Amino acid sequence: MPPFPTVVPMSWYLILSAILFTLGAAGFLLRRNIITVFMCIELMLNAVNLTFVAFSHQLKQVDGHIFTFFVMVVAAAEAAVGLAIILTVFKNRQTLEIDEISSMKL
Amino acid sequence: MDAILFLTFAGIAVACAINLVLQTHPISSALSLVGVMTSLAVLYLLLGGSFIAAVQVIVYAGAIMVLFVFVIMLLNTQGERMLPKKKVMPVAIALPLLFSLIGVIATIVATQVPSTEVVKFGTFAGGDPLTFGRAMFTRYLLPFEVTSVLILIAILGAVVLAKKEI
Amino acid sequence: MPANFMPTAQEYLRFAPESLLILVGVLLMILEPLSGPDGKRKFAVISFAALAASIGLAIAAGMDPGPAFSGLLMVDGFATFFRVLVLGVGMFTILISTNYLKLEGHESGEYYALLLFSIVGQCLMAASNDLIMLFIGLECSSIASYVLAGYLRDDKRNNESALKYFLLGSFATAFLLYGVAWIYGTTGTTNLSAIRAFLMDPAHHANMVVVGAATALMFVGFAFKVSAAPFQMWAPDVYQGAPAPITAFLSIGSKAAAFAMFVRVMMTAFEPVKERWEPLIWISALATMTIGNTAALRQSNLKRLLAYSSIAHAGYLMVALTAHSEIGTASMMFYLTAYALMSLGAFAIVVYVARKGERFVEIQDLAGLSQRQPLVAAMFAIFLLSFTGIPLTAGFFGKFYIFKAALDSNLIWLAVLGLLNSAVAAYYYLRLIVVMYMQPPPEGAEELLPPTIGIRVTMLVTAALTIALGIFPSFILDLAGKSAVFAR
Amino acid sequence: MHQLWLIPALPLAGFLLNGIFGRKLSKAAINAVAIGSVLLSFLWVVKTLMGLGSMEEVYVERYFTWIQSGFVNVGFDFAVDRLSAVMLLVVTGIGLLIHIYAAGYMAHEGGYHRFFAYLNLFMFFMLILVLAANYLVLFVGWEGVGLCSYLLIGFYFLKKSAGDAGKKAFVVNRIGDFGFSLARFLIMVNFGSLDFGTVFAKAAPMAPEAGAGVITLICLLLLVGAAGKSAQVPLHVWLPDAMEGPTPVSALIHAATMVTAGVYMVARSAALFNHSPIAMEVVSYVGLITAVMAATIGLTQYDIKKVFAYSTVSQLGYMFLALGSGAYSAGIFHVMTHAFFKALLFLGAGSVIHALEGEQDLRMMGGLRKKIPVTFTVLMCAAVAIAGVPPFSGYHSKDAILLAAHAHHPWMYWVGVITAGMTAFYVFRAMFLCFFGTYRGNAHVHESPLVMTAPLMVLAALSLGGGYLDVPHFLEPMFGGGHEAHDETLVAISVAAGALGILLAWLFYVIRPGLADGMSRAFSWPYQLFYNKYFVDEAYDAVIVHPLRDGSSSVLWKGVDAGLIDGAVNGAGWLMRATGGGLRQMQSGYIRRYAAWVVLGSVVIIAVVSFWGGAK
Amino acid sequence: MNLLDILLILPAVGFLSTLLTPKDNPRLTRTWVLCISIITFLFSLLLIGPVLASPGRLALEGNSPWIEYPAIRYHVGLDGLSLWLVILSTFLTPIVTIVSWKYIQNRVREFYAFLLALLFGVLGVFIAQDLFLFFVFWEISLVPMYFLVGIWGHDKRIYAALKFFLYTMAGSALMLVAIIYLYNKSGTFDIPLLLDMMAKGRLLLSPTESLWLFLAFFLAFAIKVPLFPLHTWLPDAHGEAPTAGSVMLASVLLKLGTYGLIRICLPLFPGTARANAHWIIVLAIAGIIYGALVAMVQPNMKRLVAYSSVSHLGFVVLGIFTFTQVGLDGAVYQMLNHGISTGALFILVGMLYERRHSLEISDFGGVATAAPWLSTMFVITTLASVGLPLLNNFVGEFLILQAAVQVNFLYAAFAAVGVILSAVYMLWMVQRVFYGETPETVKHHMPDLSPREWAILVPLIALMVWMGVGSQSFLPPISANNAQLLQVMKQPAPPVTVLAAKESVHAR
Repeated sequence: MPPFPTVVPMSWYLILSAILFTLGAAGFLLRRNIITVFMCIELMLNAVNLTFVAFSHQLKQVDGHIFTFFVMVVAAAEAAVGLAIILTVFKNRQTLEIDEISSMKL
Repeated sequence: MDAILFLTFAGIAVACAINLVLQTHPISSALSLVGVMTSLAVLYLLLGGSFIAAVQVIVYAGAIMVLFVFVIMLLNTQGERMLPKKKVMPVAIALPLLFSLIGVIATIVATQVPSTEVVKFGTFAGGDPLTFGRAMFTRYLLPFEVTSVLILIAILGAVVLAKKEI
Repeated sequence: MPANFMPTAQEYLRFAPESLLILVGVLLMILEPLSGPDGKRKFAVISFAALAASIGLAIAAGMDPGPAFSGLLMVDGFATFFRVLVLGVGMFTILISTNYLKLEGHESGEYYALLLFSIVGQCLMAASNDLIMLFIGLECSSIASYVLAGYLRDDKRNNESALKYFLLGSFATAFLLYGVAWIYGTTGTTNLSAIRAFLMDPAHHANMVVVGAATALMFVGFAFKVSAAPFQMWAPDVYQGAPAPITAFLSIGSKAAAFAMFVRVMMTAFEPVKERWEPLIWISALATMTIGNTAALRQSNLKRLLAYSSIAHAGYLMVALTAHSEIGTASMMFYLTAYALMSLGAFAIVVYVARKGERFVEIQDLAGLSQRQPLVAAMFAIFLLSFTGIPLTAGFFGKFYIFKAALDSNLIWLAVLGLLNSAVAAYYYLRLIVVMYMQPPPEGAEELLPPTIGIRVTMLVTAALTIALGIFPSFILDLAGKSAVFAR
Repeated sequence: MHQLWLIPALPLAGFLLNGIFGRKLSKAAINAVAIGSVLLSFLWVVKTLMGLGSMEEVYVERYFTWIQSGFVNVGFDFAVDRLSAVMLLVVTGIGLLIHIYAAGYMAHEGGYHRFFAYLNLFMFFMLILVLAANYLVLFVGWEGVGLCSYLLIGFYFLKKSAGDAGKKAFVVNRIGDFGFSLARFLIMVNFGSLDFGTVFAKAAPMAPEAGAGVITLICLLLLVGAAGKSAQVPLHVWLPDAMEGPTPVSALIHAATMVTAGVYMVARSAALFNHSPIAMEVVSYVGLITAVMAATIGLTQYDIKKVFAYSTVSQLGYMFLALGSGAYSAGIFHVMTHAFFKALLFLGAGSVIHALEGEQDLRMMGGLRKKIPVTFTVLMCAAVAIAGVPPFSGYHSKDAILLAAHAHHPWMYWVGVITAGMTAFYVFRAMFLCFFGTYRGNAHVHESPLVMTAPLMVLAALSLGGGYLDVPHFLEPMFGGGHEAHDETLVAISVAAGALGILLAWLFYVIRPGLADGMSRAFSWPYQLFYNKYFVDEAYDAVIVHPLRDGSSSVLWKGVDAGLIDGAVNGAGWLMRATGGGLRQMQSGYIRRYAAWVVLGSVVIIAVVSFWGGAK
Repeated sequence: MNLLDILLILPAVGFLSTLLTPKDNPRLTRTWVLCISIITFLFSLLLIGPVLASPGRLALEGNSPWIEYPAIRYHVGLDGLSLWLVILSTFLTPIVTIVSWKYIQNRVREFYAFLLALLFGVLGVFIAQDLFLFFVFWEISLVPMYFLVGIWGHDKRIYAALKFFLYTMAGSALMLVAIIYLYNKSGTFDIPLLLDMMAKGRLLLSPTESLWLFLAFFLAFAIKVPLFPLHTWLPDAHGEAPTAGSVMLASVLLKLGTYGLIRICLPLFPGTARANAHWIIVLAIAGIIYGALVAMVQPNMKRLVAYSSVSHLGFVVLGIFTFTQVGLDGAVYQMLNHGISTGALFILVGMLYERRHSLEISDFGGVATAAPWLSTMFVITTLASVGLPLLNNFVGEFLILQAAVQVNFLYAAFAAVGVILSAVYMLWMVQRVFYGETPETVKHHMPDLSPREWAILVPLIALMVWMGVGSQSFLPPISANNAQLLQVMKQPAPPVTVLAAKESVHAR
């Protein structure tokens, strides 16, 4: 039983972000509801943000935060457009089943 | 103290994330995503990102997720029902992939990031609004301006796609 | 705290092309509600003029190269070349679009505004020297193109194309960002030149594994954007589903911009660790060519066939990147120009043949075109021969320079396999010629009206340029050669 | 200058005139052109020979360089020496007579002008062959006469058999030419020239080859050529079929002149053959075998022309025997006499056929002695000549040959004698079957017109008295004295053999008709063998022709070409399409699968780049 | 602006102007094209003088920069090797123009435009002195033929056209690699310059390098020749192409391959060429016999002639790879002969097709009675093609086989078998088509030669005789060039003395 650490190693944050990132990917691969899938992307972005913030703490810079900020803005924009697209899809097909959006193939 | 906070909220974040993936109904996924975001905000604080933490809660957990929930309500979709049709993405393929992904990244982190690097609350306060604002409006002026275009595009796109025929 | 945080006039000038487009875009948004249903034509004219003007501005900006906005932008020959390229592509896209939109009854200011904004993003991708700027530019162009891909929102194919493009695009972007994050963490900067400097420094060899991982993650993002194997799957579906003019825009403009940032990042930032990614791109290039060409053999849908062929061409371009030499970059720029010309022409003809609702996009719909519209058929034949790489067309010199660059860097096998690939490609291009020239027109086919002015201009101009570049390639090549030196 | 070129040029002119304008010309005009041109060239030959006098050395005329490249330098040159002088006279003389005869014989045939055009063309090439001063020009004539024989055999091209025969002749000759050409190339390489003069001069000082050297090879290849042209075993198969052509053609080309080209060529190359004992042996063997084989076949044939055809083959065998025994002059001598009586035989046969309105089967003849006396008489002259009855022409030449053979190998002499007996037998068999007994046919028989009989008479005279033109002596300076002691006993024996043959024929077909059938039944096995020409044709068909044709069709064309090579080519195409088909499966259209690909790709790439990438 | 530029410009202008002629007046188009092509032909005759004046060297050079990077020059030149091939091409163009006068009735403009484009391409190949330029024209010559076959061909035309195009593409792809590689080694595409550098030792290729380069070039040319076993595109292309197409294909396009061998493979890689001569010669001889045998059993006249081309071109390759003056002269001369006689054969077959609308031998018979002059011409051409003395092919075959004997007696022995077989298949076809009874189907569809057809055939027949008898009026410039080439290859031809020959014979 190793002694309980009082400070957190950098790597723990990174591992955490890795886990979240992978979970996002997992959701993308496993969920069939388009909106959920989209949310998983957001989760991945969050994971990335965590990495940025952690690194900027390590580097004692603010740039990481800035980047995070921009990611958030982009996420917002994507959310707006993405949800609009999902709306049109739903309007035309009455479904959010991602696997049914596969008329064009091969 | 750091460790406990980190572990707690990291735990919550992971738990919510897992829940997000496991839930079949989008609304519950959305809620768990909110959970992830808020707990991440705490971690940001631990990392000295006071401003970004605030933004995380307000913009992300607040605005964006609300938008999500709104749309989900609008479409009032049911949860994914278990359809008999063939599995497009067998779990048997997905899981090994994901584990190898996390595995690879984790190995790199574990082997490459020196363990001397530690995070201690308060050792870095560069994330306060002042510094942030300075940087944003000097070095990063241009991207900041361009993001306005980005938002414009988003609005325009939403209008184009969602407006009723005139 | 940087002292000179107030940008100088010069720096604004270097950002002038984008600013102009942004302003005009906003203008269009304002005009849109003010103009009646019949006043839509002026949007095309305005935005066309705007693009033309900003080409002028881009060249003017290119006259005195240098950084702008504290090194976030790097307006050099390379940037200028690609700016002009994407702006030009934008102009032709508008020429193709107008009549198409009229037929579909969706002519509106937003369309052009989005087009302009997307082009802004592409220009930024070409000009940015910092990962943040790069990212923003990329998102500008992507988000706008997501919308454009789904522009005809009542068309199922449009929706699907948009959704796929959007979901997969963001997914890939996440990977890209993750890579950026790692790079930032390792090097402490997002400025490409700074990253290069960091990597050059032998003191940092400890971090090389992390850098490698970051490079890989970013490669995923880039490869996705240029639709290189194994991340090319989205392209055929999206290209097939999107409105034909947008397909042209995506498969030419976006691709060119994506290649611009790809080259910029790889050659500027990661050049020091090239021995890590060179074999990677070697394989990816070969795979891309092979997938594109062989899969195209089996296509019956014109747009999808062109999509696969554009994947194959991405493969050739990757060959040039594999050469990672100045001549390689130059040849890639030349090839992109040639590719832009011939694809624009080809898509113009596709738009023309498809007609309202894109009902005629099967290869068989071309049957007997040489009798029904001899001029169009002849032009199409020229473009196809250029795709095939027959001499006296731009496509031939494109291939020639690329494979010469590859051989210069001793990539003999890549060159041989690539050329054999182009022999395979010949098959499906010739098949189109066969259908046009050697098969009779179908019974009772509704007759084809002669092409509208926009289509005709595009067709003729691009054809003329294709031939011109096929006979006197030096002009563009010299330009490319001069510009290539900056991306190092 | 004696303008030798005029000799062939005149017939050529005739050919062109008749060939191009013949359709519009009247028969008289055509005759005038055809016969006139030959007559003129005959006269020109005579004049030239007069002018040349004794011809101690070769007289050469050089016209122009034909082919010049590297060390190859071939001129288009003509030359005359005693050998070619003899041949010139024979060719033009006999040719003239046959032209005249043909004017009568072909009078009622279609394609009149075509016939005479071909005939003139033949004269042209034959004269080139004889006049040639080097092997290549010789080859021109050589191929040319082959071509004409092809055209003339196939003259009645509506009949399939005629076409086949013509093709057969050409192809078999081609096989001969194959040998001849190779020989020519070897000569060129080894002597650096094709000029007879140069080559023989270079060859003269060389020692005769003990083993099989290059010269032997050359000579054997030359022999292949000669065998093809002169219908020697095993290339004799074409000549009997060649009888499909009009009779004057058989007389001129397939009896008197062309078929003797082989003999002429070998004699011409004596200087080489003398250096290769082995080759000489082979020549004599080939000659002997041919003589015997053909004679035995001749015993059993019923088609009058076939009989004479095989007799021709057999006589040619004699000539080769002579050459092989070193008695070139004797060989040439026999060429001449044979030209006389064999031409006469054929023309006579033609006159018979003409009289019987095309009937050629001996069994449908008989008792024509009274009906067509002139023909009968002249044919008799020819018969006695060929049978070697002294003092007629055949007797002289054949004896010369047999004596030479005896000097060479005594046993060859005996075989030759037996053959002589058979010769006499089958010739007189034909005569008796045709002219004696009672007429078995039912045609309205009539004597041929003077235009046909006149040449016959001339030839008759020649066949009777021709033996006294002492060709051997004339040729001595060229081939050295090949003259052995004139051994009376040997001569007597051969004459006796001839006489015996005649008597047997008389017994079988006049005294006791039907005895022949008895004999044939008694010796049915050899009879069948002879009657079916030793089944040579069948053997060739079975062993060469069919395998070649079927093999190329089913194996090479359908198998290798369509199956193997195209299979590989199309296979490559198919492979590409298959690859495409496989890779397309990536494009399942399912977003989540695409995402899976992305993840997979990134995992692999990260691993590779970060860990193995540094390895380099 | 020297003569060669004009030579290239004439067909190019013709090509464009033909496209501009009115669509509804084919007669005008035909006449115009005929004028252009005759002018080009007459013009090309002007080139003879200068070439004869400077034997063995490039007469009439044109050399101006085209592309700065990589240094590609528009370098054209004419020497004894190119001269007759150029004239052959320009001579045949008016001929096939007349040939197609009636045969081509739809899309006349395009047809003649492509014809002139083809002429442009092949002329370019024959006079290019710069590897890159050579390649450019090489590819250009491909496209019009593709259209000629694909649009105006018979039933399986599309398959044939694609096969033809892809076969050649595959070969030329490798050739391009080789060309670029050579440039990277030497820094120039200029053939004379390359030769000079090699002579001076400033361009050294390792054995492996030169082997691969040689093979790359050789494959491209061998496909074009076509050398067994790469020949299978030929019967299809020939069988399906319209008469004019077959003629140009057989008479001119196939020569591009053999020309390339002599112009590029031999001088640039002498050592490698010698080292590999043996198997190449074996392939050539295999082609000679194989082509003949397969031709023998073809039921279709055009395919028969096509396979006979395989056989004849085998002779050419054999001659080339003897590396002797005689062999090379023979080879080049045989290229011309084959151009004339096989071209004439295709034309005659085309005439039969125009009458009977069939190419199957079995559909014919007894044509000789119906159309005697047509038959006569056909027989003469046939005899030329089987190599009868005093007709053109004989001279070529004689020289080639002579050279073969010089190298190795067995080569000649086997190759000569092809001569026998040629007689077999040709005469067999003649017999089946022209002799025998005339069936009704033929009798009424067999008019004899029309004046137009006389005009086509007479010059060809005349040439056959002239080239057969007066070879001296053609050979000297060729010989001079080949002597030059052998000089470059720096190897004395095998000696021709009795002793050496004895050895060579015993050596077997």
